Amino acid sequence: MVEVSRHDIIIVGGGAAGLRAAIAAAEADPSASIALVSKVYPMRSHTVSAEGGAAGVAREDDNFEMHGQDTVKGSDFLGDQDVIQYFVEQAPKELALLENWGCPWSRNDDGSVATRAFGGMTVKRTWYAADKVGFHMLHTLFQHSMQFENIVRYDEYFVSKLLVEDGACRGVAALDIRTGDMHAIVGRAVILATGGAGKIFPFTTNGMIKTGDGMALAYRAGVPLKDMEFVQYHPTGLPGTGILITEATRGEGGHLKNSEGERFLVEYDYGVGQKAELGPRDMISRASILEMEAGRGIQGSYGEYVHLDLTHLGEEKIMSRLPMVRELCKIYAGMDPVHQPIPVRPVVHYMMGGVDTDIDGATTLPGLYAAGEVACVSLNGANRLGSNSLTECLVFGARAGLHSLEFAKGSAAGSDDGLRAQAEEEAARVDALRGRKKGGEKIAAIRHEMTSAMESGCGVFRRQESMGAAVEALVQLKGRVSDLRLEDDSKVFNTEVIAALELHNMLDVAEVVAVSAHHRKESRGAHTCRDFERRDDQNYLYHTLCYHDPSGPRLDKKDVTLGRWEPVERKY
Amino acid sequence: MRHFLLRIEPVIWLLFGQGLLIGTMLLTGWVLVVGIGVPLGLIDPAALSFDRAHALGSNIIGRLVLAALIVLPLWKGAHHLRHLSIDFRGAERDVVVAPILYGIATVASLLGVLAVARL
Amino acid sequence: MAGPAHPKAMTPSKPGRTRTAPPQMPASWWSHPRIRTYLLFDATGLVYLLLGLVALRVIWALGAGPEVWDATLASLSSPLYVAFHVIGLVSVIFVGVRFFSFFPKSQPPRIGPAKPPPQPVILAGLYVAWIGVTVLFGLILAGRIF
Amino acid sequence: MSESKKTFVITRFDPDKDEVPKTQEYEIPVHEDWKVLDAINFIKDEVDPTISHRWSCRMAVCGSCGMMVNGEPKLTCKTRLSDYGDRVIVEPLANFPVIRDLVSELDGFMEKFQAVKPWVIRAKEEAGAVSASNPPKSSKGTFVQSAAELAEFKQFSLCINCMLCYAACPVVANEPEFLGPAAIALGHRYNLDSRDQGLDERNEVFRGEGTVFSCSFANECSEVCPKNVDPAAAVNQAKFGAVIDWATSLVLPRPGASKEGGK
Ligand SMILES: Cc1cc2nc3c(=O)[nH]c(=O)nc-3n(C[C@H](O)[C@H](O)[C@H](O)COP(=O)(O)OP(=O)(O)OC[C@H]3O[C@@H](n4cnc5c(N)ncnc54)[C@H](O)[C@@H]3O)c2cc1C
Ligand code: SF4
Ligand code: F3S
Ligand code: FES
Repeated sequence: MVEVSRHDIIIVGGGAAGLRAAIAAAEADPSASIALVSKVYPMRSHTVSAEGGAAGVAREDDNFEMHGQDTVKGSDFLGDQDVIQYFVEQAPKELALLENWGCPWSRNDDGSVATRAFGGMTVKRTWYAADKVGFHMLHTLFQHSMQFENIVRYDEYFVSKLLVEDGACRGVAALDIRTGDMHAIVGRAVILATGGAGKIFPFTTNGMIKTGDGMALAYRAGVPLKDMEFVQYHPTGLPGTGILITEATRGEGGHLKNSEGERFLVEYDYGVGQKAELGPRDMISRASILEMEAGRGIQGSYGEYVHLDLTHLGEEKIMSRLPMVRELCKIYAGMDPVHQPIPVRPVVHYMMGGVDTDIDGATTLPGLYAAGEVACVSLNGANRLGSNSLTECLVFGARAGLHSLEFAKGSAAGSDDGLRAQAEEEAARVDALRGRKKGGEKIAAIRHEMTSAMESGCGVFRRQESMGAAVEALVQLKGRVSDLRLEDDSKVFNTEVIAALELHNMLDVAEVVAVSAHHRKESRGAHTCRDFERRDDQNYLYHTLCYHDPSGPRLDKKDVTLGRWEPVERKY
Repeated sequence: MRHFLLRIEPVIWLLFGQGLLIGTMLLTGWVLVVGIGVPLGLIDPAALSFDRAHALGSNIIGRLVLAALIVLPLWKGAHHLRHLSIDFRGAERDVVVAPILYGIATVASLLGVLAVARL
Repeated sequence: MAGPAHPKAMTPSKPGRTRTAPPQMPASWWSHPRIRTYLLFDATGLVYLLLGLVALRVIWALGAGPEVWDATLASLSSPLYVAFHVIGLVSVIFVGVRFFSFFPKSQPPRIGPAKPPPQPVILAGLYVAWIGVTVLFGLILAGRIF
Repeated sequence: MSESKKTFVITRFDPDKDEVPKTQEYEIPVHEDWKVLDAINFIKDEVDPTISHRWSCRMAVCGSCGMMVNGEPKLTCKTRLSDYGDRVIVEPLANFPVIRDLVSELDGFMEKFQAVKPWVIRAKEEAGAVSASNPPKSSKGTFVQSAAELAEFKQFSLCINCMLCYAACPVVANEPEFLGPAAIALGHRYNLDSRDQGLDERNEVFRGEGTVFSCSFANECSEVCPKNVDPAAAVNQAKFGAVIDWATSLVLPRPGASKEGGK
């Protein structure tokens, strides 16, 4: 029988957002019991891989107005301006709080926290800890969280279903990866902080765990996913592996060059103007691809690429500001950026879209909250500015933590029996999957077909036709996935079952991405459609909502909250 | 016993560390001359005649040096042997091994101090 | 050859949720040159213990009068003793070289307000001290000074 | 890309079916630029999906893919396959109980990690102390810390908890109480942080059960550490600190000060 454990708040995800939410709630009410559920040990969460920095106003020559303006413009005016206003005001406090908790931010000569330049930001406002920012933030948060006795961790539990009763989210069904048993972890509120879904693409900076689980969980529970067509390509990933070379390389003065050795962002007009390498990611990614199309790419064993040249920065600066970049290049590209330009190409990096939430992190399902990359609070709009998302995890993680606590105080706990029954149903679904030898489809094969469909359909440049083809391919794959063949019938640490569950989740998310993209007949931010090359505020200045429906994804609209920044043409 | 061992650990570690540091420095010259040079006839044994040796050893500096020479290596030795024992699945027998080794070192250290004192 | 480690090595205090296979020690335990060097380093403990005891015997003899002293010194010429001291010398040099190479990094970057010198300086200092003490102590013992 | 073949000898253990771990061999084609992890993933995807192992970031930062490769603890996503011959032996990390196949039990480490109090400890009396519910008012609410003060602990904060050092340390193998290299390094990291005031509390842990003095300076931890944390340095510096703490506690007995975390 399924075991039931009780808490007040259940947080799914131990990345920056989940941990920040847990700490917020645990500290605000020491009598509240907080469950922190994660499919990997929290310090393995993919926040760990973020390199470049976290944005927050810190310098005298900077202010909230400017950070807000940059973010709105970066979002191609699809960001909600009330959210952005709140975000920029909270950002420095949150980053300073992390400093108080021991985060080893890099320092200026006077001992204050140093900031660096980042793409799309007009002022140096990105806080950094060399180029291991996500790593240090995650470990600081995790280590800080260890002192709270009311945070109860469920390490290596895979949440596979939200438990909903009387129209409210009252817990999760989580597969204990260690034992293979299903658990019902129940309470009064649930926060999703499960991160992004880069793994629906073949070539991504994201780790193996970023499979969009939280998006799929909410989606299947009837909560809409918002703005899913906006997938950020980062201009500088290593060919082959997709390992990220941080934007901080350009913030510190690195140059992008084509096969002729030209700084193409300067030599040709790609809309980034004076900003050149410090332009926003969507524009630079497009520029790189256009360079390759113009025959100025460089051919390598993993396809075409361009060069990111740091050689003029010198060894000392590279070692003090970008040590990890050098290490990564040496190990994964077999070259040394001190002496040679780095081969790079655009790579899938970040999901602007996610679970639709309001500014408190609340979703349309009472009791269900979301924060971090899994959520779409509409800070990032159609294109996220680099270094805004780590701060987003803190600002909205904290807010979701506190608001879910408020909600939990005023809400009844679900019934053990009813929720257990739901979890038992879920257990049956997973049991049927484990060692399902009667099927004919291989997980790896379907995953492969899904990612290639996404790449050809929803890449940097999209076409109505290619997106349509992707939608069809995904519908077909979703049919085939019910006939999976699984070889591993052991209960203990069965990663094959996890892979199958993740594949289901990814297919759902991928379909939403393709469907949402297909419907948006304009080019905005990261969504570039060759058939409609201009932004169309007349018809498309709204958020896309996508609902789960037995007959397939159902689309809807949501207004963008405008305010002091009127939409104008986006030129740098 | 285990608790007691934990409590005295800082003292032991200090003696052990000095055994490594000072013990090694003193032993090198000592072994070269007293252990090898003189016995092999490479150095004139007159250097270690009773009178000279006693004169050297009985002044205050001499006494201190000789005491260090005897005591510190004992603790370096006892502590390292204890580690060696632990490295061979010795965590359980440690409550027996450690007291024996440290016991030897303690007795020999006391004798060493006595030996120096009666010079 | 990998062998079993302590059955409780790295075992959580709460009983595991599933049965586990007991921990194994690394296969390199015996075969790896670094491990052998380390074990040898620990094993010099025996040599140091004996060197300390021999020193005790010699100094004890010095306090017991000229006859005992001369007899004790004479006994040191036996091949067994000489062989032991040769091993002793090798051990002492081995211990010095290995330990001194580790010593600098084991110094905290700061004790209160005081900062130790940079690591290469500490290492150089150790060698100067080692050679200095050896030469000085050796020359005194050998009757070249005092 | 030239291809060649290599044989992988992989430890298999399923607690429900096997009494003891056994090995299984796979001969697969490999690319010359593969890491060891790529080969294991290939086997999992294409040859035998029943193998269980942990990995995620494949860029040497999440710390989940540590395994024994030919007897030495390695971060498999960072270890070049071309450094090995035709037979590559892959085992779960040494010195840890094995949950299944290549997956080892980490909860023991998590307990030790928590025991060293790896968070900034501030004196409780401090007026208006910053907390999650009382955050700094602006970016100015930060401590002043010089680059030199940062440099004192920075290296020890780079630990990714990959557990290679535990798999290499002979004392970890034989002394179950020993806190071990990474946990001590992380505790020491906070002791060295100019913002922290928890020295006394941590030294009590260091000197007590799980004593840092158990370390016999094998230095294997630092030899295998993929992030150059040099935990051996941390452990031995921590011994030094613990001795000083012990000595001062003799001279100046602390009237319960350590319990309040103040100095
Ligand atoms: C290579 C890289 C570099 C980046 N650099 C920057 C940067 O410089 N600046 C910046 O601002 N942003 C950067 N980002 C983006 C930023 O790091 C992420 O958006 C952010 O870390 C997301 O954090 P999160 O807490 O939402 O999710 P994650 O850190 O991804 O954590 C997700 C958590 O959810 C858990 N989880 C997921 N699914 C389940 C499930 N089914 N059951 C249980 N638990 C589950 C996971 O175990 C994990 O603990 C970068 C991203 C990448 C990939
Ligand atoms: S100290 Fe090094 S080897 Fe040990 S866990 Fe940390 S990173 Fe890994
Ligand atoms: S290997 Fe172990 S013995 Fe000490 S120096 Fe490192 S902790
Ligand atoms: S997979 Fe993350 S460290 Fe190897």
